[in-house]
Formats: sequence, C-alpha cells, structure tokens
Amino acid sequence: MLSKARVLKIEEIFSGCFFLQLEEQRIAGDSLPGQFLHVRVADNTVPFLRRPFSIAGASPRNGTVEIIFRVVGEGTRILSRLQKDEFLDCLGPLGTPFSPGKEFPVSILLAGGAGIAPLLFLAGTLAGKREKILVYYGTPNSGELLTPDKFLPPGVDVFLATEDGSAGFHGLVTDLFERSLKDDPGRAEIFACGPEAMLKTLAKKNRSWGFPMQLSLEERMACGIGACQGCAVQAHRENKTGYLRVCRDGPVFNSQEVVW
Amino acid sequence: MLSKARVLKIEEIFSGCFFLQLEEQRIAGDSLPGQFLHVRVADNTVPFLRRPFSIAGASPRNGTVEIIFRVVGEGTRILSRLQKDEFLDCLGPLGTPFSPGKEFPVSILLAGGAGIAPLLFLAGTLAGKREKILVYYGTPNSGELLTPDKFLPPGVDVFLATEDGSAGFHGLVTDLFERSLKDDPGRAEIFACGPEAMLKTLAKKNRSWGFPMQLSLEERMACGIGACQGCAVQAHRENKTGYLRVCRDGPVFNSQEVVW
Amino acid sequence: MINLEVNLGPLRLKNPVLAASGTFGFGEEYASFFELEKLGAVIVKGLTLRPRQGNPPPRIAETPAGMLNAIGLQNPGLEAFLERELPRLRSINAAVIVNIAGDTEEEYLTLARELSETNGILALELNLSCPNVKEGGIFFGTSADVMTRLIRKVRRVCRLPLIVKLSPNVTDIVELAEAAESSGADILSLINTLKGMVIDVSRRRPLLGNITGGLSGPAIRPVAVRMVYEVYRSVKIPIIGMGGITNLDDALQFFLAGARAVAVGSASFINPYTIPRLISDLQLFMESEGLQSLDEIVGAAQR
Amino acid sequence: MINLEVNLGPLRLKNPVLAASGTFGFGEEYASFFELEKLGAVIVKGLTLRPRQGNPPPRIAETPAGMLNAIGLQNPGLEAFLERELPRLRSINAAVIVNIAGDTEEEYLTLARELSETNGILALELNLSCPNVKEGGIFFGTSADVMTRLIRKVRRVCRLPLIVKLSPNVTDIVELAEAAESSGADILSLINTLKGMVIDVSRRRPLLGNITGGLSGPAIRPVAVRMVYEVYRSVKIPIIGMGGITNLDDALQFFLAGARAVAVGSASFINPYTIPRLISDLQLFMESEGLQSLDEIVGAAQR
Ligand SMILES: Cc1cc2nc3c(=O)[nH]c(=O)nc-3n(C[C@H](O)[C@H](O)[C@H](O)COP(=O)(O)OP(=O)(O)OC[C@H]3O[C@@H](n4cnc5c(N)ncnc54)[C@H](O)[C@@H]3O)c2cc1C
Ligand SMILES: Cc1cc2nc3c(=O)[nH]c(=O)nc-3n(C[C@H](O)[C@H](O)[C@H](O)COP(=O)(O)OP(=O)(O)OC[C@H]3O[C@@H](n4cnc5c(N)ncnc54)[C@H](O)[C@@H]3O)c2cc1C
Ligand SMILES: Cc1cc2nc3c(=O)[nH]c(=O)nc-3n(C[C@H](O)[C@H](O)[C@H](O)COP(=O)(O)O)c2cc1C
Ligand SMILES: Cc1cc2nc3c(=O)[nH]c(=O)nc-3n(C[C@H](O)[C@H](O)[C@H](O)COP(=O)(O)O)c2cc1C
Ligand code: FES
Ligand code: FES
Repeated sequence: MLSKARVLKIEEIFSGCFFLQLEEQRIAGDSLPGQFLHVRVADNTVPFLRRPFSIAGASPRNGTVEIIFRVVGEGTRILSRLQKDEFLDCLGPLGTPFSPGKEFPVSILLAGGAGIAPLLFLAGTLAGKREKILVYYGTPNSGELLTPDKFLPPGVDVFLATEDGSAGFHGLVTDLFERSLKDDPGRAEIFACGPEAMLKTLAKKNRSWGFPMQLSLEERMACGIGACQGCAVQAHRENKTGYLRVCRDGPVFNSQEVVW
Repeated sequence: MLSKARVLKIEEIFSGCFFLQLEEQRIAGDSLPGQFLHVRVADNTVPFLRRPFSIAGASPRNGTVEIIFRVVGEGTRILSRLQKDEFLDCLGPLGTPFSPGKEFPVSILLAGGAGIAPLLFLAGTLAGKREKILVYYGTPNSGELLTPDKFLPPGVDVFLATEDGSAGFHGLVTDLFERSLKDDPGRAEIFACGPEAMLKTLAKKNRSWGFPMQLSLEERMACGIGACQGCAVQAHRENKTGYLRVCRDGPVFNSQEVVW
Repeated sequence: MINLEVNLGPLRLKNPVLAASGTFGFGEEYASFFELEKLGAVIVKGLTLRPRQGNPPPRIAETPAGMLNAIGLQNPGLEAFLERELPRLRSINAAVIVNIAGDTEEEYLTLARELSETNGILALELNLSCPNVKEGGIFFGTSADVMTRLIRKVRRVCRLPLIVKLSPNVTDIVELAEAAESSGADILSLINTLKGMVIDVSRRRPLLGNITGGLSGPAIRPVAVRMVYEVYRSVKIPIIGMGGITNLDDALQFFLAGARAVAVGSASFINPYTIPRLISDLQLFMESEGLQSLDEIVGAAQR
Repeated sequence: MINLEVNLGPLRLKNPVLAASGTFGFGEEYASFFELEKLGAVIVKGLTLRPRQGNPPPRIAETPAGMLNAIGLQNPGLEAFLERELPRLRSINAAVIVNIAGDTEEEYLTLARELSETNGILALELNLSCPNVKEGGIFFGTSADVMTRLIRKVRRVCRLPLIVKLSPNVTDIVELAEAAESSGADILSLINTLKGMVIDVSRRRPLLGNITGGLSGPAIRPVAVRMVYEVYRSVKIPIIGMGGITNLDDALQFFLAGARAVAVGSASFINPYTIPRLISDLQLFMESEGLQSLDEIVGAAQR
C-alpha cells in the first residue's frame, strides 16, 4: 500500500489550486471514489506527518491517479513545487469509499471548494450508469472555480454557485440546491464533500428532505490507516455513539451517522 | 552580511566532493583567505543550523566566490543537490583570515583532504608576491584528490601524498613534508588546514621546527558570528588560557595558541 | 544470521524492536503491511477496564519534527480486548505486551489480575504517564510515593513480567526509575510523551480539543536519550528506550545510552514499514560490525 | 504607527520582543547587523561573579528542529561586564537586562546588589535553570523551597525589576511559578532549555563534551507554549515567553497563551535579523488586525 508514484503532470488550475496526475499502476487499479491518498510531501522530519488528499480520478487502464489540492500551508506549498518525473511517496488508496446504490437513478453530487475532488472521480464512475447525474458546485468566487467540464464526463449537469455572484447562482451551493430541489428522495441520493459548515447545513436540512446522503469528512490525521485513533469524529454506528475514525471508518459517512 | 547568492556552477570534482561557485558581489569583494561562509542549506527547520565552509576562492572582479565541500551528512547532501541559478542563503564572509607576513619569501601550504579549500584561495592571493609557494596536499587515496592545478595559480609547486600510495608520496602529508623539509624557518611560514590529527601532529613537530605557523580549525557552530560561545577551542592568547571562538577569534589560529 | 534474541529480565524477545503503545493500535492495521510475527513485540494501545471514548477532536497537531496527540486512551476496554483483539493477535503469532492504564489503583489491579490469568500475553506495561486523561495516568507517574504504592500492589497480583512506563514530565527521572525498580518493576519503558500544546493562531484557540497533548517524534529524541542514559546509570533492571526513533542510527543512540530494547512510535505513522526495516538494518549492522550480541553496545556510550 | 510599548509590571519596554539570554552574547556581534536600540531589550549572556571558562567542546549539537548547547556559562564575569560590555551597550542605547547565575546564594546576592547600584540596567533576570553547570543553576530552579528562599533574599537586595527564569525540567511548572511570584518576582521568563543529549553513533560516545546539554529551538515550542498557558492561569505577574520562536506566528502562539513579551533565542543563529523582522511583522499584524494594544491578544487563547 506504500508506493512511489511518478509525477506525470502538475498544473495550477487556478491561483493556489493544483491538479496533480501521478503514475502508479497499483493505486490506479485499486482506487475507488471517496478514498484518499496519504502523501509524504518531503523526505524530511519537517513537515513530520503525511497529508491526506481525496482521489480525484484514477484510470486503471493508463495506470494514473489524480488529486486536486489547494495550497493552505507548508505541506501543500511543498507539494505545489513538485516537478514532472519526480516521485511522490503515497500510502493508499485508503478509507471507505462512497457506496452508490444501484436503486437510485439520480445521483446528486454536492461540492464546496476543494470538496469537488472526490466527486469528480465519483461522477466519472457513475457516468452512463445513472439516468441523471447532477453536480452542484459552489466556491467563494469565480476565480476559485475549476472548469468542471474539463474533469467531468459528458452527460453530467453542472450547477454553479459563487458566494459573490461572480459566476452562476449568487449564494451558497446549499441554497442553490434547495431552490432547485425537485428530485424525489426515493429516486435520488446525495454525495457531498466540502467545508464542515456546508456539510452540517446539508445534514440538518436533509432531516426534512430525507435523501439518502453520504458525506466525505476531513479531520487531522496521523497514521491514516486506523491505528492511532487520531482522526476522531463523533458518530453513531451499529447502535453505539462514539468516536469513529475518518481514515478508516470514513472518510465517507452516512449523514445520519455524524453527530455535529 | 546576509545574502542570497546565485549558484553559477556546481560540479562533482570527485565522488562525494563538490565545487560550488556562487555569484554575490559583496561577498566576493570582502572575502579573505581563511574566512568562511555560514550557509543555510534549506529553508526549513531541519537541518536547523547553518553549515560553515571555508572560502576556496573569490574574484571581486567577477563577483564570484567558491567553496569546495564533501558530503558527510544531511546538510552537505542537500547542498550537493543545488542547481544552477538557485539561490543559497549565505552569512559571511566570517572569521579571522590568514595573515601572511610580507617578510617571508616562502609560503608553505599544508592541506589534508577538504582542508585544501582555504589554501587554494590563499595560494591565489599569494601568487606572484612570494618567491616560492609550496603546496603539500594529502588525501586517503587518489580517488579523493582534486586536481590542484585546476584551482591553483601558475608557479605553485605541488607535492602530493596519499595514504594508500595510489598517487604521489605513499604516506601522510605531514611525513612527506618532514622528509622534504629544507626551508629555513626564518624565511618560510606555514599555513595548514585539515583533520584535527594532522594539525595536532604539525603543531607538535613544529615545536622543534620552529616555523611561524597558522592553522585553520573546525568546530561545531551555531551562530558563526561570535555570539553564542558554541565553537570553543582551548587556546592561549594575550597571556590568558581559555576558550576562544573558532568562528570569530579563528578559524585561523597561530599554532602556539592552540591547546591540544 | 545473527540472533537478535534479547532477554529483558524475565522477558525474552525474539528481537529488541517493539511497537510503542498507542501508535500501533491492536496491530490489525499494520498486519496488512507485514507479518507482525517479525516484531520483538507489539505493545498494544493503552487498555482500560471499561471502554473509553477518548477526547474530543482535533486530537492531532503537527509540530516541528514531531506531533502532539490527545487521544485520551480511546480503547474498547478489557472485555473486547480479550474477546476480539487478543485472539486475533495470537492467531498471527504476534508477541503481545499489554499497556494498561486506570483512573484508580483498583482499576490497575483488576486489569493486572485478569490479564495475568490470560494466556498469550508476554508482559504488562503499566502506563503511569499518559498526559491526556484527566485522572490517573500521569498522576501515578509523577510522584515517587504514589507510584511506589501502586507498583507494589500491582506486583502482588501480577504474574507476568512487569514493565513500568515512565513519564518524562518530571523533575528527576532517576528518582522515579529507582522507585519503580525498588517497588518491583522488572523492566522500565521510557519515555512517554512530553506535555505540550499548539495554539491555532487563526482561531486564537488551542488547536487540540483537549487543549494540551503529548509530544512525540524526533523532536523529543534528545530528551529521551538523555533520560535513558541517566536511568541506566542508576538502576539494574533493563530499559526499553523510545522517543523519536525513525531509523537505525536513532535506535543505536538508545542502545548506546543503555536501552536493551527500543520501541518505535510515531515513525510508524510516517512509514508503516519503519519497524521491520529497522530490524533488518540492525541485523546488518551487527553483522558488519562483527557484533555477536547486543550486549556489546548496550550502554557503551556511558562514561 | 501603532505603539508597541508594553509594561511588564515595573518594567517598561519599547516593544515586546527581546533577545534571549545566551543567544545574543553582549550584543556586540549583532550590532553589526542592525541597531540594537530597536529591540525590546537585550538579555545578555548569563553573568557570573567571576569569569567562567565554560565547558569543554564540542558544545553544540544539532537535533531535529533544534539544537543542544552546553556552553556552561562561559562569560567574562561581573567586573569585565561593568567595565567593557555595559558601557558599550549603553553607548548604543540598547535596553539591557542582565541574566545572572551563581553557584551559591551568596553569588546571586552579590551580583544582584552590585548590578542594582549600576546605572543603565533595566532589570535582572535570575537564571535558576541552566542545565549546563554542575552546581547552582538548575538546582535553584527545580525545588520550590530552595527557589523561594533564594528569591526572597535577592528581592531584598535588588532594586531593579526582578525577572525569574524558570526551568522546564520540572514536574509542575505552575508550582514553581507560584513560588516565584509569592517570593517577590516581578516577572517570569519561561522557558529555559530542556535537558537532552545526543550520542555520536560513530564514536559510540556522547557528542557533547559536557555529555548533556540544553535543547532549544522549534522542537521545544509546544512544551514552552503549554507552560506559558498553564502559568498564565495561575499567576498574576507578567510572563516573557520563549522557546522555539522563529517568526510572527510562533510569537503569536505565546502571546495568545498569555505571554506579555517574547524572547527569541536560537532563531537568531539561523537568521540574525529574526528579531527586527519579528518586530516589524508584529507591527503590521496589529495594524492589519486593527489591534490598539497587545492586551487584546495576551492570553486570548485561554478558555
Ligand atoms: C480525507 C481527506 C481528504 C482530503 N482531500 C483534500 C483534497 O482533495 N484537496 C485538498 O485541497 N485538501 C484535501 N484535504 C485537506 C488536506 O489534507 C489539507 O489541506 C492538508 O493536509 C494541509 O496541509 P498543509 O501542510 O498545507 O497545511 P497545514 O495547516 O500547515 O498543516 C498542518 C497539519 O494540519 C493538517 N491539516 C490541515 N488542514 C487539514 C484539513 N482540512 N484536513 C485534515 N488535516 C488538515 C495537515 O495534514 C497537517 O498535519 C483532505 C483532508 C482529508 C482528511
Ligand atoms: C570554519 C570551518 C570551515 C569548514 N570548511 C569546510 C570546507 O571548506 N569543506 C568541507 O567539506 N567542510 C568544511 N567544514 C566542515 C563542514 O562544516 C561540515 O562538513 C558540515 O557542516 C557537515 O554538515 P552535514 O550536515 O553534512 O553533516 P552532519 O554531521 O549531519 O552535521 C551535523 C552537525 O554537525 C556539524 N558538523 C559536522 N561536521 C562538522 C565539522 N567538521 N566542522 C564543524 N561542524 C561540523 C554540522 O555543521 C551540523 O551542525 C568546515 C568547518 C568549519 C568549522
Ligand atoms: C497517537 C499516540 C498514542 C499513544 N498512546 C499511548 C498509550 O495508550 N499508552 C502509552 O503508554 N503510550 C502511548 N503513547 C506514547 C508512545 O507509546 C511513545 O511512548 C511516545 O510516542 C514516544 O515515542 P515516539 O516518539 O517514537 O512516538 C502514544 C503516542 C502516540 C503518538
Ligand atoms: C547557546 C545558548 C546559550 C544559552 N545561554 C543561556 C544563559 O546564559 N542564561 C539563560 O538564562 N538562558 C540561556 N539560554 C536559554 C535561552 O535564553 C532560551 O531560554 C532557550 O534557548 C529557549 O529559547 P529558543 O528556543 O528561542 O532558543 C541559552 C540558549 C542557547 C541556545
Ligand atoms: S489517522 Fe490514525 S486512526 Fe485515523
Ligand atoms: S558559533 Fe557562536 S560563537 Fe562561534
């Protein structure tokens, strides 16, 4: 599960946000949407810990796997300086993936910011297998928007929201979704990834909407494989309430499981 | 005294030993033989401390300054990966330089291993100003020998010694020197740099030879500028015995000053 | 091939490299990377009598050359351990050492008693030093008197080799080591984490849910090596050294300082293969240096 | 421009960023990089009554994200300080705090008495915590009783603001901080270095001539921040925080934890301009955050 993956491509999609394509056959073959790579950004004791990134796409045929990351601190800054043909130490794929139900003809993907990453991968695997795939995607402004068409398969309907109104709907992606809500909870399921506030809002509203809904969560991680109990999130599961591990019990949780 | 110097050239002279040429006008103009640069090998907290390297050459005209370093640990390993046009954070020139006496027509330069570095610079500045410049240079074997001609001005006589006899004299450079000893202590002075054992032997033998002799010493450093008292070497100076600072009171000491 | 077997008083290990408690869970996750059988022993996550929820998140903070954790001893409790974890570990032939913690003396005693009666456990490690729980833990580990009383009692009910794990958050580690030795410890483990904290400057709040946490990783290695060195001079019982070990060189510092075995903690998070790699590097080192036994280097830096 | 002036009890500083003792010598070397006048204060190298040779080399060892030092208080002694160093510092308008250390109570008292009678010294910092000298130093800093007695006596002869610098090598920093406060300290400095060591594996010997040394740098920052945070809750006197500060963010952690001023130590070795840069970054931060006074952030992370 530990590999050195070769950098095929690194590209700044918009200021401070990078697309990274890696070549690693095993990871490419094993990855499922919702899983993540735990990446060692440098061969040094600073930064000490690995960094988790959702897998944004994988092609077993080409042996490639992709992540999309925003530069928020030292680790991602170092990553952003990677060059083609360098090697990146990756642990993974890790974590429990999304589990789309065949019984739902409509898939609704709700993304906030960099949360789009795992949903791009999911959309790719669902394409052609669902009647409708709807992607709702919100960012603060049009400058922080990746062109979803570039990363999405054909036949996916994309709805944009920006907080400042510079592109698409003016407001939060959750509001956009609420307004356009017309799908039947019996026929559609939701997959969401984004900032905690967005997921929390969704989980709350969904109490009345009643969609089956899977959320991909984030928490600070050490091991990434389930051994240290570092990445705790409070949740119900199997009639118990306690701390589950984002890295192994998640990162994908059912929205009713999570205790906010 | 703190500069970012541009890498003009980095070259592996022999396995594990690098020649690094930097462009930095101020340093190039201020450097004197025996002084050193205190280098930050990476913009990170690991390695934490700067690394000191003797200045192996400087040209105020070209604005260039050079060091020669051997890879012995993490810091020098990182340095060895520098690329042309990258910038290196250098503090310096630091330390007390050699002070050759005009009254001595003969200069004898005794180098062990990487200790050749400051002596190359010294030879360059003495060239044409002395009757004779003799360089005695010893290394473990011919594979660890830099071709001194490449770095030395014309008119310098070079005598090689290797411990395994693979080039030049078979044995220690101190023995080679002792055998060829014929210069008059009244007319010649010695400048030496190399491993502690070599300098110690020299200092001891010089009690009978009686040459004026200047030694360039090494000690682990923190500040490099004289503030922390970290780089202590026991020495007599000004009728007192105590710890002097290699970084400021040295690295060049008179051989009688040092307490071994 | 050189035999890496080592005796720590009554405890015989197939090699002197252990997984440190709390960094290896109950071994399940690492078992998919390599055979746990290879390890000197797995010291399992701190076990308490009843299941523990642990502390609110965030529980992890990165620090320069290290990390803070404030797990708060989340574990499934004795019963689940005996039912699920221990049989699994035994089935894959892992050498198991159980790290135990309690809020009260009584809890320690019950744990020691019950685990002594269980097959397949090599030794107990008394965690007197967890900085991340409100009661117990570190309280037992910072006063020689309190510690002595507890160890004496545990000793009476414990039939397994007894390891006492010391906290570094003390004025005089030697005093505590001596107290542990004289009250019946067979082996000492040191060090546990240093108490630290990180403030999230953007939120102007402590980063960890528990406010403070335990500092581990290379950052603390100099403190750990120093404590092993000091303790080795004053006690006769063997020492398991830990704190910031990532590779052979780091481990050798501990052996030279006086440890007869070492444990790897946080480094496994960075590279899950750290321990098996260290074992084979140690093997190679001994061969290339012509060492017949670890004894030749244990404590060799003392002077 | 925002005024960075800060009062630490009786001590008024032009800004809250100081040079930590022992890392700045007597200021001479750094004066060629920038005007020392800019600093909140220069805390000079630990001064003893008589000149001190210090420890045998090597005195420095690098560690992950930090370093060990075992200088052993090498300094020219009181007389040379008064004759040479102090006048020089005064002539360039540096704000001077004198860090003093002794082997005996008597030495501390003599130093405090004589320095109190000298013009141009802003405050005394009692170093009760140097881990690198055989007698004195840390001995005075690890027992609340011994410390209390010493501080009381010094207080009586000292007319300058009295800073007490605490050792982190203790079980309970709060107990010592309270003891210092109640025995008359005006200000607390924390932390000094953690005791550590490195073994030179190739030589199989301790690397430092003194065997052990004091650990400083970013590695210890989490421990330092935690101690400032804990002490702030239990004492009323102001705190000078230090330990691993390299930039504004690091310094803010200390302010938010409860420090009213910070000192920069080892980071000056890496970049001699660390302190002046930190001062201007702090200025900019306060302006951009609309802070009128540091008070708005001192201790703001407490909860
Ligand atoms: C399962 C999972 C999937 C993720 N997928 C993506 C993705 O696809 N694209 C993307 O841009 N980001 C993603 N993140 C967030 C990403 O891991 C952080 O942005 C990154 O670790 C920040 O590292 P840094 O060194 O730049 O920041 P720093 O703030 O310097 O990091 C300091 C420490 O905090 C941790 N940390 C900081 N922010 C986060 C965070 N949001 N979540 C978890 N740990 C954090 C770091 O890992 C590190 O240990 C994901 C996080 C998780 C848990
Ligand atoms: C005044 C002076 C001039 C020098 N000139 C040269 C030169 O021209 N060419 C050259 O190859 N080397 C020179 N050295 C030695 C060089 O500084 C070390 O080889 C280098 O610091 C090793 O760094 P590292 O990270 O690779 O090794 P590591 O062993 O990993 O370094 C660990 C720590 O020890 C210190 N250290 C290790 N060896 C030495 C040493 N011999 N002297 C001082 N500190 C040491 C490092 O600086 C660092 O702080 C000089 C040393 C001094 C003091
Ligand atoms: C996430 C984490 C959890 C830990 N849990 C325990 C524990 O339950 N019991 C215990 O005695 N030590 C625990 N420790 C301490 C380690 O066993 C070890 O003593 C310490 O981390 C120092 O070693 P390292 O620097 O190699 O990590 C824990 C450490 C970490 C990092
Ligand atoms: C080389 C060196 C010498 C020191 N000398 C003294 C001293 O004489 N007196 C003192 O109180 N502290 C001394 N200290 C401790 C520092 O003042 C400071 O408390 C400690 O280094 C932590 O800060 P830092 O991590 O920023 O270096 C010294 C530290 C170093 C690195
Ligand atoms: S990060 Fe270790 S359990 Fe999730
Ligand atoms: S390295 Fe600081 S005085 Fe020489």
